[in-house]
Amino acid sequence: MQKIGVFVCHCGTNIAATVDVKAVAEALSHESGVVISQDYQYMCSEAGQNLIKDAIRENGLTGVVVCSCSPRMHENTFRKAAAAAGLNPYLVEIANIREQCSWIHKDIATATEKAIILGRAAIAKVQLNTPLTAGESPVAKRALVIGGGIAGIQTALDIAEAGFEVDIVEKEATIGGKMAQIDKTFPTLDCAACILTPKMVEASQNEKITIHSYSEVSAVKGFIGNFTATIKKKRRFVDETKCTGCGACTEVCPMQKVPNAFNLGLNNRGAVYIPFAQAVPKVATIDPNYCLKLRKGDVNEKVCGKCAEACTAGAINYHQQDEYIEQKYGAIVVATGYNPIKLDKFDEFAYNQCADVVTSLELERLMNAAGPNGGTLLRPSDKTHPHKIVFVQCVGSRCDDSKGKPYCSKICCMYTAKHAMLIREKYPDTEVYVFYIDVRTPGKNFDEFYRRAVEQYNVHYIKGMVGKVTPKSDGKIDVQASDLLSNEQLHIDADMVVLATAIEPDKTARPLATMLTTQMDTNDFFTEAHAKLRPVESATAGIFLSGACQGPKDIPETVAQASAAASKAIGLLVKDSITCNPCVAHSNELMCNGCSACEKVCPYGAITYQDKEFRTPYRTTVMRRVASVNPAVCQGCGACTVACPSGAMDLNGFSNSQIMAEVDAICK
Amino acid sequence: MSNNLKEQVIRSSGVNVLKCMRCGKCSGTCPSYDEMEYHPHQFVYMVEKGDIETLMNSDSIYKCLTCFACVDRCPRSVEPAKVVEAVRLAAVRIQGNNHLIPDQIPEMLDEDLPQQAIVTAFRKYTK
Amino acid sequence: MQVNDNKEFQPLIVAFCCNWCSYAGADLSGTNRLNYPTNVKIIRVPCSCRVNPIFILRAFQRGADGVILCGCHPGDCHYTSGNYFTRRRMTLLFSMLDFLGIERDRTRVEWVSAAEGAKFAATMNEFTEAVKKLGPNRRLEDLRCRKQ
Amino acid sequence: MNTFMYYPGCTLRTQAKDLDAYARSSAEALGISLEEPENWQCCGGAYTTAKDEIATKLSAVRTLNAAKEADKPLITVCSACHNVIKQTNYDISHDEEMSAKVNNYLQLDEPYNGEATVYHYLEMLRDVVGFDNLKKQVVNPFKGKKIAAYYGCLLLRPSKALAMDDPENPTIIEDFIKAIGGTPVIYAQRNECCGGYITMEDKAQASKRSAKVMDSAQEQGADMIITACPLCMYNLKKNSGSELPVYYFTELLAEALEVKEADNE
Repeated sequence: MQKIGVFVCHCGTNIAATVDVKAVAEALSHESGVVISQDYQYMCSEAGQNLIKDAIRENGLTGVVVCSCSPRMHENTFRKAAAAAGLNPYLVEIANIREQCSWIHKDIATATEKAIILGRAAIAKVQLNTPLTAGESPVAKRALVIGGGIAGIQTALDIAEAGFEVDIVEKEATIGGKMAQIDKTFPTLDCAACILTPKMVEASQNEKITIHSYSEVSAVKGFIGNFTATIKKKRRFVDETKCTGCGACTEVCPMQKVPNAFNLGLNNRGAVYIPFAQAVPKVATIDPNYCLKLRKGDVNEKVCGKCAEACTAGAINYHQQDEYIEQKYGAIVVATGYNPIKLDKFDEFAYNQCADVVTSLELERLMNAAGPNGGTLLRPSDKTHPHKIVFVQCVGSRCDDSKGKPYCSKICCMYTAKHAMLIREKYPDTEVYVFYIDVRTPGKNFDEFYRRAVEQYNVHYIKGMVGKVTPKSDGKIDVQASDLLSNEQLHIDADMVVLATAIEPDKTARPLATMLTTQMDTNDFFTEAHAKLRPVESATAGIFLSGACQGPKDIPETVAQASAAASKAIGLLVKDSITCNPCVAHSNELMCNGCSACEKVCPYGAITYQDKEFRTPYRTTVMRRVASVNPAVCQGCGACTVACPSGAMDLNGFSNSQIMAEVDAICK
Repeated sequence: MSNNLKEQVIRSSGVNVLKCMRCGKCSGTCPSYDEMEYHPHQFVYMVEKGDIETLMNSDSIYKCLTCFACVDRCPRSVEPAKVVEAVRLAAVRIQGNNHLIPDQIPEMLDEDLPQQAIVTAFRKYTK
Repeated sequence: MQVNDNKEFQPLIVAFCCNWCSYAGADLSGTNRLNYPTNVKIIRVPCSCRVNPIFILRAFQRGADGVILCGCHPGDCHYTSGNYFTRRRMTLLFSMLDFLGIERDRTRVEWVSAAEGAKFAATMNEFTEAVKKLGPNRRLEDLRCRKQ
Repeated sequence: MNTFMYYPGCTLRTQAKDLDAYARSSAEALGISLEEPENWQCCGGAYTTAKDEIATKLSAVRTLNAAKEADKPLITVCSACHNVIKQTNYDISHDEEMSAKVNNYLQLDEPYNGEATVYHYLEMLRDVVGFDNLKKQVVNPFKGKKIAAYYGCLLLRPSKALAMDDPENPTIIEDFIKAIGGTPVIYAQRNECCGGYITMEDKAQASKRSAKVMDSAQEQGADMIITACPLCMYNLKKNSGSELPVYYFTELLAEALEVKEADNE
């Protein structure tokens, strides 16, 4: 005989305001098998959990139903409470009467009625629950970090510090990411390279860290603790182990007309290049799209070959092929970062028409001592010193979906204040205007920083938006904008215009999310497991999120999140084994006819067949081919259960009879 | 009264004025800005406040060129020109409130004036 | 059938939601307080491919007026390929229901991601309205199962 | 031979006869046959965006329906007609309520819901004839001529409905100029309004606007400016105070194809 306890949570007023919780508890107390039905203000609180534990012990409950918030929220809490009181944790079911009832309905009568039905469904299901025991699976003691910007570097350093092996996979020729391109950082104005490059060196020298630069993750299989990733090391036509980074090859390369990607195309580099002086690894790479020899198609032809002649280390290898490495990992950290959006939809700002209209990241390079102008701010068009600069905020941010990104890119207000300040500091004869919609500066010392730009550096902040940018024949740029506070339309004769361009996740993030079976939001930012309580974990176990791949972030936030992701990964890697999900498929051998339908749909290869001896009713034995599921590999999707023509496959925790019982309870 | 007018303007324009984030880009791009007493962003805001009559009595409604620069450039697709048009219609639909009458035409004519200008002006200024 | 004071027909709708995308999407529409009718009752399944066509027939047999099945967007399945199975299976089931003369609008498959709370609510509102228009499911309901 | 429905519009029958005549003679030379719908009416000159304005949309729908019934794409030359007809077509296929009301008025044999395809003459040159192909047929190229394309507002916006070219960085007229052998001049005001019908209300404003356009083109060294709109032509010529010559694009086309004199006696 079943003895079921029902516990209805008020969740303060979150549930109790729209659902009559007393009535729910009362109604459910009459369901068959229910021996106790109670309500309480906060079931998830210690007192609430004790209520459940006591009820289990006192009434010898065989099943527990908690009517509360989503099981995604507190299913584990209540399972643990049940286990503590000696009840198998898988004999607990949750009826979601908050997210899927009280929060979406307004009428108390109908909401209460629905809550009762959801409770009934959970009771019907729990009656068929069976005690389950979770198995264990080993954890590979190695982490994979995808992306080698400041987020990936910090995560890798922290994991290595804890004593675990880490591999960084970076798609560019060097690690460092966007921070390496930035000139100064807010709100302290210290030099980005000065604080980043020591970390890059530290990462390269740490014996626990392996850096795969110019590489991509091409496949990921497996599950938490037991991932297998394939890393494609793209051919760079240079033997990394031989190259000393002397740069002799870059000097002799006759093809010097390649847009320098590191400087965002603001100047040119050779076909063989080292992205920047402090690159890690400091190894040359040949761009096959520009290299005179490789472009030909046949490397044996006698063309150029100057770099190979110049290389005393013999590192140049025109015959190099892509290399694939397979490695096992216990945890994966995603740190794929961001990019400024393309400005093709914003030609009213003349970005594509006028060289002196630049993005903020381009301005970083223009002002950087290692940039195209050696740190002197000059107009890209005629290399003259600009005397009037206009900044436009929110370009592509806070837009309708058809125009741009719906979110605030978060970092632009601060870096624009930084740019304005740096320019006024270095070139006091330059006037700086900033057009803003709102100035958003939440953060420690952030608003003070922006106020300094206004009060100390006399930057002209104008509330309004630029409507049209017109390059003129005299080299000036007419900026037509509205000044909302003085209610007038302005025309500013500027020398340069800087667009605070919205940022978006890197393009590689979407296919990576598919590969890792993690979720993304509609803007292609990775979704965290819980917006508040689990900000650095993805909903897929064993995959962690670091930096701007999860949402726009500045450097301090990125570093904080990178370390948080590392600590979560370390928490996993220190375990020798992890508890598996016991809600896996199993085959009833007496019913199985060995048809292989289940094996064909299993995405994990968890199903194998064996020949087994069975006794027949005629006192003879027969050999039959039957399916068996490897519980450590099965992830519990249930595809096989539906494919099975004889109904032999079933899924623990979501069995055919359990789901059918829920259907019946709802439809009654 | 003004509530009815607001409803009418919103329905007739098909614009959701609440989408506006008050950036002022419409007014920043408007070629008729200097001729207008109330500017595109003010149209949107004043319609939201329900202050329609002020707009109806202003000459600004006859200054909009319907060039759709504000419509295309608005970051939030608010479409201010459609609001201006709805307010203008509310004004000229009032009996005897036509902004242009046929008797005025002969003195405006010159030998090159295209018919298109006359047709368009009638469509914009009269009912 | 639900008790209702005004006599408007209130359909009973069963929604199967996969744990990773659609159930989370449903939670999100709750977190954002986006309303949809109480007619919709959600059953959580690990993946949309766990839904056996029999479950849907069972719901109709027991008096459901509409059944909707929600999963991750194609390509985004937590289990890599489960929703592709769903799509094929449901195509088959729906053509069978079609053959039986069951209105096409009583059943539906929708892809709702964990980020699409608004889409979930909008889908449920729209689906409930569509089923309301069709009226009660009489053809598949087994009257012997009806609780008096 | 490609046959299209051709809608001239009111002004092409009166003040802008040139625009029409050159369009016809050039089309013939390019192997395009233009067929005028019977009893067409003036489009109204300006599209009324208001949802509760149904009557003002009817004449455009009649024209569109004629194209639908003839099962031929509809071609317009005048920018204003083009704007009105394309916006009408867009709205009627996207706004059910409007479509219901319009059809209720018109009581056509079969309701019209945006089935017709509308091309601007320039789109026809780009998408049907092809600029490469046009280039081959040019007899009399505009070698060395610096020509400024003037789009104005009506050809490009609202871009959602017009969908002719990138509204901020259009290339269609520039490509046309290249095809007839000229050198296109890019200038900032090419997609800003000339003042349009405001010439009836406020001459000073029209002057200001059109002068701005002309100055911008002249600043970039244009020898001439071309347009597709009679009202732009009027404003730029009469109100701008500039001496820069303004032509219809069809005139240059006819000249390039050497069919100018034949049809324009």
